[in-house]
Amino acid sequence: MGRTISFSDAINEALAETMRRDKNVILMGEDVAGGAAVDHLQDEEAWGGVMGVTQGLVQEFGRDRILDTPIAEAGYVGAAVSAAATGMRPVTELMFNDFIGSCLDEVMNQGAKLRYMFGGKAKVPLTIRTMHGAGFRAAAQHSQSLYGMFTAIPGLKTVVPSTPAEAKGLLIAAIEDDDLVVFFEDKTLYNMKGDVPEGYYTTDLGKADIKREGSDVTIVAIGKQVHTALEAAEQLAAKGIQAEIVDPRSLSPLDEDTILASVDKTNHLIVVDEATPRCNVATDIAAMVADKGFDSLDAPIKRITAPHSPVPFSPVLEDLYLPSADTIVRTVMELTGEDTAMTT
Amino acid sequence: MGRTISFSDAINEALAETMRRDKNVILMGEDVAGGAAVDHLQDEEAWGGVMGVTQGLVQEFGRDRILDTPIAEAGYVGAAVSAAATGMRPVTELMFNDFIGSCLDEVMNQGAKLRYMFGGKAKVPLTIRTMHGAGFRAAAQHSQSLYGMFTAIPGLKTVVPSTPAEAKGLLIAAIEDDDLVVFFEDKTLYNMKGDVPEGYYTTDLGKADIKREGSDVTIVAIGKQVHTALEAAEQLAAKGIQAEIVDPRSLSPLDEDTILASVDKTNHLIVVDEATPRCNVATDIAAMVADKGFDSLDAPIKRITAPHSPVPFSPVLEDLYLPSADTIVRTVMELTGEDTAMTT
Amino acid sequence: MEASNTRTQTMDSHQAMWMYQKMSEIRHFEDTVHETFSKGVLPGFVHLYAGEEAVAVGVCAHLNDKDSITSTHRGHGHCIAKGCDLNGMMAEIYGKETGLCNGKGGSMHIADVSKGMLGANGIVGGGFPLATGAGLTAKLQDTGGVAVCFFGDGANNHGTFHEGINMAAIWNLPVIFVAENNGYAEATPFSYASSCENIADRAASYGIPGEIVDGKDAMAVYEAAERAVTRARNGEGPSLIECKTYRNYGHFEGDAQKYKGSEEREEHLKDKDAILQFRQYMLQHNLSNEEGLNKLDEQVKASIQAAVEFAESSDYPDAGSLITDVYVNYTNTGRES
Amino acid sequence: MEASNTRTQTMDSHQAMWMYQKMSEIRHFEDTVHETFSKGVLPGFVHLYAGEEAVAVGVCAHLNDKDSITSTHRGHGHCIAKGCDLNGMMAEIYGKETGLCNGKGGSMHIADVSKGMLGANGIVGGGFPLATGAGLTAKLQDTGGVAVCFFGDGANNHGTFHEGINMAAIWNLPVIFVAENNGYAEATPFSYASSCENIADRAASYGIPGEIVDGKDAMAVYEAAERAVTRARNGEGPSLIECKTYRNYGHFEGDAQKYKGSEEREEHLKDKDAILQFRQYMLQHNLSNEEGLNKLDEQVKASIQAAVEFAESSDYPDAGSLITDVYVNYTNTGRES
Ligand SMILES: Cc1ncc(C[n+]2csc(CCOP(=O)(O)OP(=O)(O)O)c2C)c(N)n1
Ligand SMILES: Cc1ncc(C[n+]2csc(CCOP(=O)(O)OP(=O)(O)O)c2C)c(N)n1
Ligand SMILES: [Mg+2]
Ligand SMILES: [Mg+2]
Repeated sequence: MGRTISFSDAINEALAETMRRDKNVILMGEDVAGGAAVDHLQDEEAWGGVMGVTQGLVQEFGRDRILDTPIAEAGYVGAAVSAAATGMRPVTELMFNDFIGSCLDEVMNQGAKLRYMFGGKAKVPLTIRTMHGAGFRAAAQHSQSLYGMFTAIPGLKTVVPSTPAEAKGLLIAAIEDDDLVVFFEDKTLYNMKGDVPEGYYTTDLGKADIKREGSDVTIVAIGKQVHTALEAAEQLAAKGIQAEIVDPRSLSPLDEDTILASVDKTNHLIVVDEATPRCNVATDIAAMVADKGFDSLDAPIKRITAPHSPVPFSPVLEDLYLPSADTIVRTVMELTGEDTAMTT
Repeated sequence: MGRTISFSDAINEALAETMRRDKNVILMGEDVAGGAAVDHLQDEEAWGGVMGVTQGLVQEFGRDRILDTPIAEAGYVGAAVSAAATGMRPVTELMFNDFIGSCLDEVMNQGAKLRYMFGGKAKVPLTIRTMHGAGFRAAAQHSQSLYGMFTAIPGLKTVVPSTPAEAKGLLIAAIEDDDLVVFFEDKTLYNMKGDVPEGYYTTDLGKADIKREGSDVTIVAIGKQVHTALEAAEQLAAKGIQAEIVDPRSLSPLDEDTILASVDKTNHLIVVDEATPRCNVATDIAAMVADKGFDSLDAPIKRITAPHSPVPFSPVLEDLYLPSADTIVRTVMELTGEDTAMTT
Repeated sequence: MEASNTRTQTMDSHQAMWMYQKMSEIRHFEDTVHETFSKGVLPGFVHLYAGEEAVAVGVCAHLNDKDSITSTHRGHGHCIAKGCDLNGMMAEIYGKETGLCNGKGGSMHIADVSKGMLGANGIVGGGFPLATGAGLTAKLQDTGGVAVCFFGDGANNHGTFHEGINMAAIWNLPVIFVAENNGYAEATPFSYASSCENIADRAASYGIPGEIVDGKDAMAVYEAAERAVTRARNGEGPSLIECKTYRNYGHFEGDAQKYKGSEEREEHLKDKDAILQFRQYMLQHNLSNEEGLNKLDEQVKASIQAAVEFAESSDYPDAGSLITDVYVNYTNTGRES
Repeated sequence: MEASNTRTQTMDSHQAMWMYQKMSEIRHFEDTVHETFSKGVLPGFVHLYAGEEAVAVGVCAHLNDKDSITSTHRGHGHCIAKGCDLNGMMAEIYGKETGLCNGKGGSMHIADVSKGMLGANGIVGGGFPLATGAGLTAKLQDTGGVAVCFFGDGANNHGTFHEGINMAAIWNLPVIFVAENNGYAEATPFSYASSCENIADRAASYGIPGEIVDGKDAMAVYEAAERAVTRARNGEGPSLIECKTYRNYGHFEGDAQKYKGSEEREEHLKDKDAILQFRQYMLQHNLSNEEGLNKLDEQVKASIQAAVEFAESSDYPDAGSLITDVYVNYTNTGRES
C-alpha cells in the first residue's frame, strides 16, 4: 500500500498481471497498441489506446497478444466472443460504450446467450472494457453511460469501478471470470490518483462497498458519482446529517443485501446515477428497494440522474447535465428535513 | 363499430390509411412486399412480410412505396432515418426487435439524437415497426421484448399496443408523429380479433388506458400481459378483490398521471411485464411510483416479469418463462390479503 | 476466379460412402421433420436444409473435431455433416431435455461445441465474426485447425460479411467462407438484393481467392473445399467458396413458395438433385453398387426413425432448468415474484 | 477502374476562385482552431481537416443546396465546402448559443440541414446509410438532387460501408461515395487494416464505377466528381471515388503522430500541398494572379478572425435549453429531482 498511481495505470497493471499469468489472455481493439505494421515505430512510441491506457503492454507482450483491429466492432467483438468460446480468454476494448450500436448483436444475442442456448455446454470468458461518462466535452455520441442497457441483458455481468484500487482488483476478477463481463471505465476518472496495491489481487464481483458510513440516509451512487455523493456527504455532515454512501461496484450481479441493510438502517434512499433516467440502473435499484425494502422506508425513493436528453456539447449545458453535490444535498434536505429537525 | 378484424389486419389498415393520405409515407423492410423483381409473381401472391401483416399493400401502392430491402438492418434503418430527415415519412420494419443488435447505432446515435445534436433544426418523422414477445416457440434470438432498451433512449418514443383497435389508432398516430417512434407488435397477438373502427382515426400517444376499473389493487400491464392481467382480474373478482388494470400503451412518453391516480385510489401496485426483470419497464414504473406515489402506497410494489434469463426454446420452459394469471392472482392475494380480509 | 470444373481426382470408397451416408441422413432427417412439422407436432420456426446436402457434406468431409464451423438458421445439415448426434438433434428440435442443448436452444440454436459445431444461428450474418474468432484461436494456439463459416446469399449483404472477411484476410486466418447461394433470402431473390453477379466476385475486395462451384455436385464442392482447407492449414489464409444451390422446401415450414419459378423447382428437385447425382457418380466410379447404397439408405432411414422415437419418448426439461446455465459461476435467482 | 489523369477541360475563373476561397477558408479555419485548441480555450475532441481541402471542395463544387452530404468526425472541411456559415461553425465549436446547432452539437456534430449538410458524425461509418437514405429521398421525390458520402479509409472496413453501398447500387440511387484515404485511421495504417490495395477496388463488389484520384489535386477531384455527379443526376446510379490524401495534423488535437513517417510528412506538408498546387494551377491557367489570390487569402483570414470574435463574444446557451429539442411535439420534463 501507500503507492499512489492513477486509475488508468491501475487498469494497465490489471491487464499486465492477467496476461503474465495466462497466455490465453489477449487484448483486442482499435489502436490498443497502435501503429500496427509501421516499421519505424518503436513499441514505446505506440499509442496504447486512444487515451493511452494500454500504453506499454505491447512492449512486454508483443503484437500477437495486443491486437490492433480494423474499425469493425461487430467483427472484432464477435470474433472475441467465439475466440472465448473456443479456448482463449480475450479482453476486447470497445473504445466508447456509445459504439455498442455497431456490435450489440455480438454482445446481446451471441456472447450473452450462447451458454444458455447451448444448455450450459459452452462458456464465454470474455471481458469487454469500455469508456463511458459525460464531462469530457465529447458530445452526444461519446459521452453516454450505457451500463443500464447491458445490465438488462441476462448472461453478462457489468462492473463500474470508482477508484483506482478497485478498478485493478475488479478488472482482474472480471478477466478471470468465466462469464462475459462488461467493464466500464469513466474517461474523466483516468487521471484520478489513489493507493493501489502492487501485484496480483482480485476484488469480488457482486459485492458492494460502503464508501462512507452514516445513519440518516442511504445514497447509492454509481461510478464517478460516488465522488459527487461523498462531496455531498461532507456538506451534509456539516449540517448534522450522516449519509451512508453505497457503491455497488458491480451492477450485475447486484449486491442487494448490502443496499437493503443500509436502507434498513437509514430508512431513506437516494440513488445517484449520471445515466439517463428511464429504464436504467437508478430505477432498477429503486424498484428493488420499493419491493424488498418497502417496510424500511420512511420517505419516497429519490433518483438523481441526468435528464431524459442526449448529452449536450456546450460545457455550460454539460455541467448542468451531470448530477451535482448541490442537488444531492438539496434532495437529502428535502427528504430528511423533518427527521433531522427532530434529531438535532 | 361492430366490425371485427384481427390485430394484424388492423395494422395493415393503419398503414393503408396513412399511405393514402400522404405520399411521403413509404414502407421499407425485408420482404415487406416479398419477391421483388420476380416477373411471374402476382402482387397478391407476395408474402407481405414474414407474418403476412403487410399483405396486399403492394397491390395498392406499388413497389416504389413498398420497398423490399436486403438483409442489412443498419443500412436500411439508417437510410430510413435520413430519408425522414430529408423529407419522407418512412415506416420501416425491423422484422424482430431482437435484430436491433444489427442497427442500434442508427436508432440510438443517429435517429434519436439528430434533432437534439442539431439544436432542434431537424426532425426525424420515422416509425419503426417491430415484432416482440415470447410464446411463439421462436427461441432466444426471436422472442425478446426489448421496449425497455428503447424507452431508455431519449429522443424516441415507444408504443406497445394490446388490442386491434388501439394498434390501428396508435400506429396512425405514430406515423403522423414528427418524432422517431418505435412501435412494438406482439407476434402472438396478430390473430387476436377485436372491434376496429373503419377508416382513419388516431389514438393519442402518451395516454394510458384503464382496461378495467377496480378499487383494491392497480395492475399496470404491458402489451399482451394486459390480457393475462384481465384474466387474473376475473379470478380475483370471484374472490372479492377488484383489480384496476392500467395499460400504458405508450411507454415513452409514459402517462404517469393515470398510473399515479390509480395507485392513489387502490394503494397497491403490481407491474406485469414479460420482459426481463432488470433495468426495464417494470422497474421504471415501480421507481416512478416509489417516488411520486410513495404516500399512496400501503404495500411493497411487486413486479411480475420474466426471469433474468434468455427465452428458452422448449415449450414447457417457455410457458414457465411468461407471467401467468395464476402468478398474478397469488401475488395480489399476498399483497392485499389483510386489506381484503377487512373489506369482506 | 479459379477454375473449378476440372475433376482432378477420384475419391476412395470409404470417403464416398461417408459422404453418401451424411447426405442421406440430412435428406431423411429434413423430410421427416417436414412431415412431423406439418402434423403440428413440432414447435417454432423450422428451416430445412434438404436440397443443399452436397455443400455441408462436401466441405465437412475435410474437417475433424478440432475444426470449427459456424452455421445459420438453416443449420440441421451442418450439424449432421459435422458429426452431431442424430438423437440429440431430433430431441433438441422437439424441445426435450435429451436434446443437444437440453431443449433450451431448439432448431435455430443446435450446437455441439465438443464437435466444433459452434451453433446454428438465428441472426443472419452472425457467423462471420464467430468463424473469424474461431480461426483466431486456431492461429494463436497453433492447433492446426480451421474454421468454416456457412452463410446464405441473403447474409452476403449484411455488414458482418464485410467485417468478418476483412479481418480474417488481414490476419491471414485459417477460415473458409462458404456461401450457400440458393437464390433466395426468404422470398427475396439474390439478384434483386445483391449488387454483385456472384458472391465469389466479392472475394476480390479482400484479396482472397473466390471460387464458384456447382453446389449440387458434391464432388465439385469436395474438391474446392479441399483446396481451401489445404490453403488454410498451410497458413495461406482465408478463401471464399460460393456454392450455387437450391432449397427443396420453403424458407420455413409454411411458406407457399410462390416466388419460385416452377421450372427451376422441377429441375432442382429432379435432374439436379445432389444425392441422385452423387449416387450416379459413385456407381460410375465403382465406389459402391446399387445394393450397397440401398442398404445404406435403409440404415439411415432406420436411424432417423430411431431419432424420432428417442425424441418423442424423452422428457421435457424440468422447471428448474429455466434459470440455470445463464451464468457459469453465479446463481441466477431472477427477480420475479 | 476509369482513367482519371487525363485533364479534359480547364475551369472558368469564377469557379476556380470559389474553390480557392473555400480551400483557403478550410485551411485558415483549421489552423486557427489548432492554435486556439492548444491554448486550452476549446473544449472536447477536435479533428482537423487541414491537408484534405481539395477533396471536400473539389466534390462540393458540383453541389447545390438541394444536394445532401454526409460527413465524419473530421467534418469542418465538408461544412465549409457545402456553404455553412463560418461564424455559426466557429461558435458551435466554442459551444455557444449562436452556433449552427445552438452549441448542442459541437465539432463532431455540426450540421446545417437547410444547406444539405446532414451533419458531421461521431460514429465512423455512420454516413453510408444516411447518404443512401438522402439519395432515396432524392429519387422518390424526384428532386434532381444527389447525395455525397464522405468517409475515411478506416470507415471502409466498417459493415455500414458494405450495406450502404450495396443498397445504393441495387436501387440505383444518386449517391457518390467519396473515400478520403489519408493513410491512417487514428494510428492504424490503411494498409494494415484493409485487405484491399485501394478502396476503389471494392467498388467492383457493387457493380459501380470505382475511381482513384490524387486527392491533393483539386482539379483531379473536381473532374472525377463531375463524372460521378453527372452519372448520378442522369439516373445512372452510384459511384465510388477514392481520393488519396493526407492530414496535416494528428488524428485529433494532442496526437504526437509518431506513426507517421517523417518523409511522407515533409512531402505532404510542402510539395504536395493541395492549396499550393491549386494556386499554381490557377496562375498557370491565368485564372487569377498573385495579387488576386493574396487578396483573397487576406479576406479569408479576416473572415476567420471575425468568426473567432463572433464565437468568443457570443453567449453560452441558457440553462433551459438543456432539455429542449429532444422531441418535436412532446415536452421533455425529465425525471431528475
Ligand atoms: C439480422 C437478421 N435479419 C433478418 C433475419 C430474418 N431472416 C431469417 S432467415 C432470412 C433469410 C436468409 O437468407 P439466406 O442468407 O439466403 O439464407 P437461406 O435462408 O436462403 O438459407 C431472414 C431475412 C434474421 N434472422 N437476422
Ligand atoms: C463506430 C466507431 N468506431 C470507432 C470510433 C473511434 N474513431 C474515431 S475516428 C477513428 C478513425 C477513423 O479513421 P478514418 O475513417 O480513416 O478517418 P480519418 O480520421 O482518417 O479522417 C476512430 C477509430 C468511432 N468514432 N466510431
Ligand atoms: Mg438464400
Ligand atoms: Mg483515415
